[in-house]
Amino acid sequence: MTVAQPPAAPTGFPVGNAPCVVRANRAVNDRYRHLVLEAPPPLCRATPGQFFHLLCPPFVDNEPYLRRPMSVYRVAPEEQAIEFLYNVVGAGTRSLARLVAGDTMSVMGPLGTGFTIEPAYRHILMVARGVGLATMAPVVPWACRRGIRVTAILSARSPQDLMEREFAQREDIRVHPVFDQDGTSAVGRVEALLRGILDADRPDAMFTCGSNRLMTLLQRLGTEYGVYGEIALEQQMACGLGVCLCCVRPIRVGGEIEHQRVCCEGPVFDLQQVAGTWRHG
Amino acid sequence: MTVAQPPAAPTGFPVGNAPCVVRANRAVNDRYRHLVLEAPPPLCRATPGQFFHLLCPPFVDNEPYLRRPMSVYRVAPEEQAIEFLYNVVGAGTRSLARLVAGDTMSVMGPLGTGFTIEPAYRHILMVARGVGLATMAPVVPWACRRGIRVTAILSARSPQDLMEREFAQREDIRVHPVFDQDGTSAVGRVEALLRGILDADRPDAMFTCGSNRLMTLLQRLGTEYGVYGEIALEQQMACGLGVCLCCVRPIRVGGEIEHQRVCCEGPVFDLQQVAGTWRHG
Amino acid sequence: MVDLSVRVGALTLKNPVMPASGCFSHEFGQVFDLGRLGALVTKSVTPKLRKGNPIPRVAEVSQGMLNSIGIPSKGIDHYVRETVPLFAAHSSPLVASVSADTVAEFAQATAALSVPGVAVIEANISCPNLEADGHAFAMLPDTTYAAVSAIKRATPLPVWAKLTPNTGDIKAIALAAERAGADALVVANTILGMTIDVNSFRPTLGNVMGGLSGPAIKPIALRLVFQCAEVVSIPIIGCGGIARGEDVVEFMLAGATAVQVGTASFVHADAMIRILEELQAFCEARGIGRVADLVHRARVEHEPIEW
Amino acid sequence: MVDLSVRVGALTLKNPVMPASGCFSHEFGQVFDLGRLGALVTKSVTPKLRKGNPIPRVAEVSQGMLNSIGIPSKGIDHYVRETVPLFAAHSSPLVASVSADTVAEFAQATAALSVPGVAVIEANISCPNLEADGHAFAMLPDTTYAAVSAIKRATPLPVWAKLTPNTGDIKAIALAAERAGADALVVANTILGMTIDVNSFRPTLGNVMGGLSGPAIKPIALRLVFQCAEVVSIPIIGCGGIARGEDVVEFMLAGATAVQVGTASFVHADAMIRILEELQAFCEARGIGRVADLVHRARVEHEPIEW
Ligand SMILES: Cc1cc2nc3c(=O)[nH]c(=O)nc-3n(C[C@H](O)[C@H](O)[C@H](O)COP(=O)(O)OP(=O)(O)OC[C@H]3O[C@@H](n4cnc5c(N)ncnc54)[C@H](O)[C@@H]3O)c2cc1C
Ligand SMILES: Cc1cc2nc3c(=O)[nH]c(=O)nc-3n(C[C@H](O)[C@H](O)[C@H](O)COP(=O)(O)OP(=O)(O)OC[C@H]3O[C@@H](n4cnc5c(N)ncnc54)[C@H](O)[C@@H]3O)c2cc1C
Ligand SMILES: Cc1cc2nc3c(=O)[nH]c(=O)nc-3n(C[C@H](O)[C@H](O)[C@H](O)COP(=O)(O)O)c2cc1C
Ligand SMILES: Cc1cc2nc3c(=O)[nH]c(=O)nc-3n(C[C@H](O)[C@H](O)[C@H](O)COP(=O)(O)O)c2cc1C
Ligand code: FES
Ligand code: FES
Repeated sequence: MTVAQPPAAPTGFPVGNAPCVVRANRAVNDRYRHLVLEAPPPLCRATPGQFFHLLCPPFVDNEPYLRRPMSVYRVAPEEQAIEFLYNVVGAGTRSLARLVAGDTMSVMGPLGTGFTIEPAYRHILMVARGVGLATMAPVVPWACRRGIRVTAILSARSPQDLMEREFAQREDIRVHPVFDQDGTSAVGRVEALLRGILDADRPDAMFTCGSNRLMTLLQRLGTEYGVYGEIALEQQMACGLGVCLCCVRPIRVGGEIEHQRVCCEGPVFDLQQVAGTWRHG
Repeated sequence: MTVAQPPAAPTGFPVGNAPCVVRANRAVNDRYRHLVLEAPPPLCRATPGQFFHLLCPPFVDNEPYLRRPMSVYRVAPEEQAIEFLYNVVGAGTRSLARLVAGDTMSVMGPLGTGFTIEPAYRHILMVARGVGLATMAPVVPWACRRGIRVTAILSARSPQDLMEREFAQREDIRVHPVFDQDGTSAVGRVEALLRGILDADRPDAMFTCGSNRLMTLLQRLGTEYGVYGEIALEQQMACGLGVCLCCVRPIRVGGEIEHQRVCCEGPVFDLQQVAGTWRHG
Repeated sequence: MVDLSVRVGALTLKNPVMPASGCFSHEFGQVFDLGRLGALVTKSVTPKLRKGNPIPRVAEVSQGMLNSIGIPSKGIDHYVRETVPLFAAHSSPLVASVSADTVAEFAQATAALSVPGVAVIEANISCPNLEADGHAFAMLPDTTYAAVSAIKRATPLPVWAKLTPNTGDIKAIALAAERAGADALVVANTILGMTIDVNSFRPTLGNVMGGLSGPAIKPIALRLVFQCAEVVSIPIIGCGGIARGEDVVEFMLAGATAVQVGTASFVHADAMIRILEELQAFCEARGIGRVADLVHRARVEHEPIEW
Repeated sequence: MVDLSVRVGALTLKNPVMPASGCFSHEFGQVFDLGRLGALVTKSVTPKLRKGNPIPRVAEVSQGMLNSIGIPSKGIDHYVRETVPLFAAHSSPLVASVSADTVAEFAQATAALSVPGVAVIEANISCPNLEADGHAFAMLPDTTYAAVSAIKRATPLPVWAKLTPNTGDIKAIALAAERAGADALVVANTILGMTIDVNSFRPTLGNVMGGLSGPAIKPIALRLVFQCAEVVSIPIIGCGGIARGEDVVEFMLAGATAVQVGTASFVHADAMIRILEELQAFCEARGIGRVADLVHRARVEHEPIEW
């Protein structure tokens, strides 16, 4: 059973497209920001790993034309809120960073296929790098509420960049932070750490996002230890709905490589099926 | 001697191009708005009839790409202020209407050739229609301060649209308001009014802006009574500086029709030289 | 009430707004009621199986986007078996866009696509012609004529020929398509463009070049429609940069009988519905009783000087 | 310090940024120091006296503008007498853009323009050719060749041929200009477009159609430069939609040795200075010592599929 089975949308259409009011938009640290939107109920049905397609308002010269995909970091239907953690990298996210409470922006979603978290799991392992942890963070309360233990390896450039608190939220989970600064995030070191966990307390599944190197490592260890894994991928998007075929990534299906759409077959894929790495810019 | 002889610009360049901060932007009535900008000294050298080229910020979908020409309504070097009166008609002016105190916008100017007001004049006649009065308004304090009497005919749709107070500013001038609503603005009625003024108290010069019909009437009466006249014209612009040749209007020069640039030979032209009328949209 | 219906040849559409090929699929049904559209135009299919172009396939530009999707295709059989039934429940006619590498393949594919459920064949002749050095069929009158006439012979259905804006002589192409029997023209496809990432020095698209679409190209597409309408008498379906109801009015005034909306649907998934409502409101506000009355009514007082 | 100089044939420019013809005149001296520009390119002049096109001559569009100025001209003598001296005091070379209705007129005008003070003749062959039904010279290789070779024979000065993006085969045109002896190519002029006022039903330009320029056309112009650079070995001057320093980098990577800035100067009169400073900052930040090292350095790993 997948988590990603939202109740039927009240409007009759499963994907919402609505103006949302900004409640807060604050810097979390030097790199990342936290955006809280007031969203109508159909949008609050997002499940971990799903994303929204945000229309970034034109503030300056080089205004964003297309929408920007952003994983939901937190959904709180009781507060009519959806939340995002984002990194300012270009025109779209620069525009997001300029939003202030009271501003309105157009938001479409929830979109895509999220993480599969079987309620029967007892222990899951999460490996996140950089802003990838925003995508995985909603898994934490979901799992904890169902009594699933969570072990997480969080990788960042430096302790200042790590968003351990944002990741764990209010839950009691085991976190292993690793950093570029002190060399603990090197692949060899992370491998040793992972092997330790896999040997001592074999997880039922592994989830990852945010690093090609960690993906390759987890694919290898997943095969070796026979642990199922999932990964959330990114790709440039136009429609976000499965229409335009812009957002494909090569996925291995039955010995063949297929181009699958990150926006609807993904963003979450079977870790072992992902063929080849990809970097933006 | 023309008024339009600004002192040398401090920067060494006669035309300024500077970000200006919005001090106020208020509705004057249902149709017109009043914008006050804080401007650096080189911009405050504008003389009556000159204009600024405003870069309207992109607020929405259909954002303005080119600048918008706007006559200076008031210049107050002592307050470092330039002011505009404008009518919201399309994308550019809609964008202007959204500015709030504290916003910044890019302003280039002063541009163009303003009204010629000989200090030796004793009495001038001004005939303005609609937002055309914004263009002519700065003539009023200029003339009054030099002891020149001002008689003005202001034409508007209705009393609510008339900006008599905005036009007269704090000066003591004679104003004849005429309206579409009660038929007093009909060409025949205005002609009678004008003949009365021309007969009783012949002005040294006439100035007009804002109406093709009034222009034609004044051309006729100006010839008949031998009174020199000037008119401020409008035309779509790109550069505002005389470069692109977009903004031409047909002007009679020595029996020939020339295309002259509204942005630099104008916007103020000899009333009798203007050949043909023109309407936007 | 405004009568929004328009006639494209023998076919009457309930309104002039339909999607552009490659910018529509049944997934939009998650956001709005597909039955409200004038027609449903699907992504081009080719007889050969194709994977499409390398990634990245999209790049954002000023008021538009570049795409180099290519034409990934699972073949004609797959389309007939899987795609056609998806739209069976909708009252709007299904327009099957077809593309191929050779004239003969175009004809075969068209015949295979002419099944119940398909109302119109849209021939995407803006794709590379393998028999002519990879230049698109619609770059030259000869190859346009050859492709369209073969397609016409292969089907009893109406055939719409989709032209490319990359040609230097759109009028000659439009005339060739008309002579070859096209029932309507779709004007036009994307314009070839590119961008380069100044950090990596690499083209931003995996395929180096791609097609420019969106509001940036609207004035060019409108001009092409206007030029085609000067020379042909078959209906024209305008396409390129349409994002608002007033854009539809502009294209209709220039000579289009209907329009296709592409990229705008990526910005607002329900753009076509908004556009339709704006078009209706425009007509209502001006007392225009039939939207068809707008077609080719631009007031042009003199011959333009072209250069 | 970054070495900003570039060589366009025999001519060394102090930097690669210059204005586009029709988008520059001495009036910009009211806003910035003209001597900072790589070269000074004036509005096209024609041997015949011309009034230019009917008003309105400009219309705003998404991220760009349409113009139908035409080429108002007071003739070659007037240019030599009045315009050339305006720029005598500036160290930047003067590029005189010339246009004409026939090959013979082009040659005569070019000869008359080849006076001291003029450093380069830019042949605007994107204008209508009265001997070829009004199609622009640069629409076809033959007429391009005829015009450019006649112009070359008429002057000892370097000749830059300015191409039109409206052609369907830019590579053939570029090769024809090169064969005819052009010292450089300017790629490219405006793209034909139009808009219609939905209130009046009239075209917004007095001339109905006009040239599209500004950021909207940048991806198309960049693609044209890239395609020309694939086939010619003479320098290319990129033009179309350049508004920022990074745009210059993009054009240089695609194969341009220098660039021209048009419409951006109407939005910010000092745009060329800003662009120049941004270009310099870009190189400094990346340790690029010579801007010329950017030319044609796009990393293209495979042949693009064109269509
Ligand atoms: C499913 C999904 C979920 C995501 N979740 C998050 C998140 O929670 N937090 C976060 O900070 N970022 C997230 N991203 C990445 C985010 O979409 C990009 O950082 C953002 O689009 C960059 O836009 P820009 O205009 O600021 O950058 P620019 O580099 O200027 O963007 C240029 C173009 O490239 C695209 N692009 C650039 N980087 C990416 C990328 N990494 N993935 C996809 N498209 C990209 C942009 O959408 C735009 O079209 C996610 C991406 C995907 C696909
Ligand atoms: C020298 C000069 C002084 C002016 N002074 C004033 C003033 O003090 N107050 C005021 O309200 N208006 C004034 N105008 C008119 C003002 O420039 C236009 O109303 C404004 O440009 C409209 O822009 P928009 O985007 O709102 O309208 P739109 O109609 O959407 O504009 C579309 C295009 O047409 C141009 N345009 C539209 N109307 C005019 C016009 N009347 N004149 C020139 N270009 C036009 C716009 O600049 C734009 O490029 C002046 C015009 C000129 C030439
Ligand atoms: C992502 C994408 C895919 C496209 N695929 C096709 C296609 O398969 N066949 C076709 O004829 N046109 C295709 N087009 C072109 C569009 O149908 C349309 O002609 C073009 O995008 C211009 O319209 P627009 O500006 O409204 O998008 C595609 C366009 C885009 C943006
Ligand atoms: C108002 C205007 C006038 C122009 N006049 C000429 C001209 O006389 N000769 C010419 O070769 N190009 C002319 N052009 C084209 C420009 O030189 C340039 O090729 C084009 O605008 C694209 O560059 P841009 O996008 O930077 O403006 C003109 C362009 C504009 C906008
Ligand atoms: S973004 Fe359009 S198919 Fe995925
Ligand atoms: S607006 Fe450019 S010359 Fe007047």
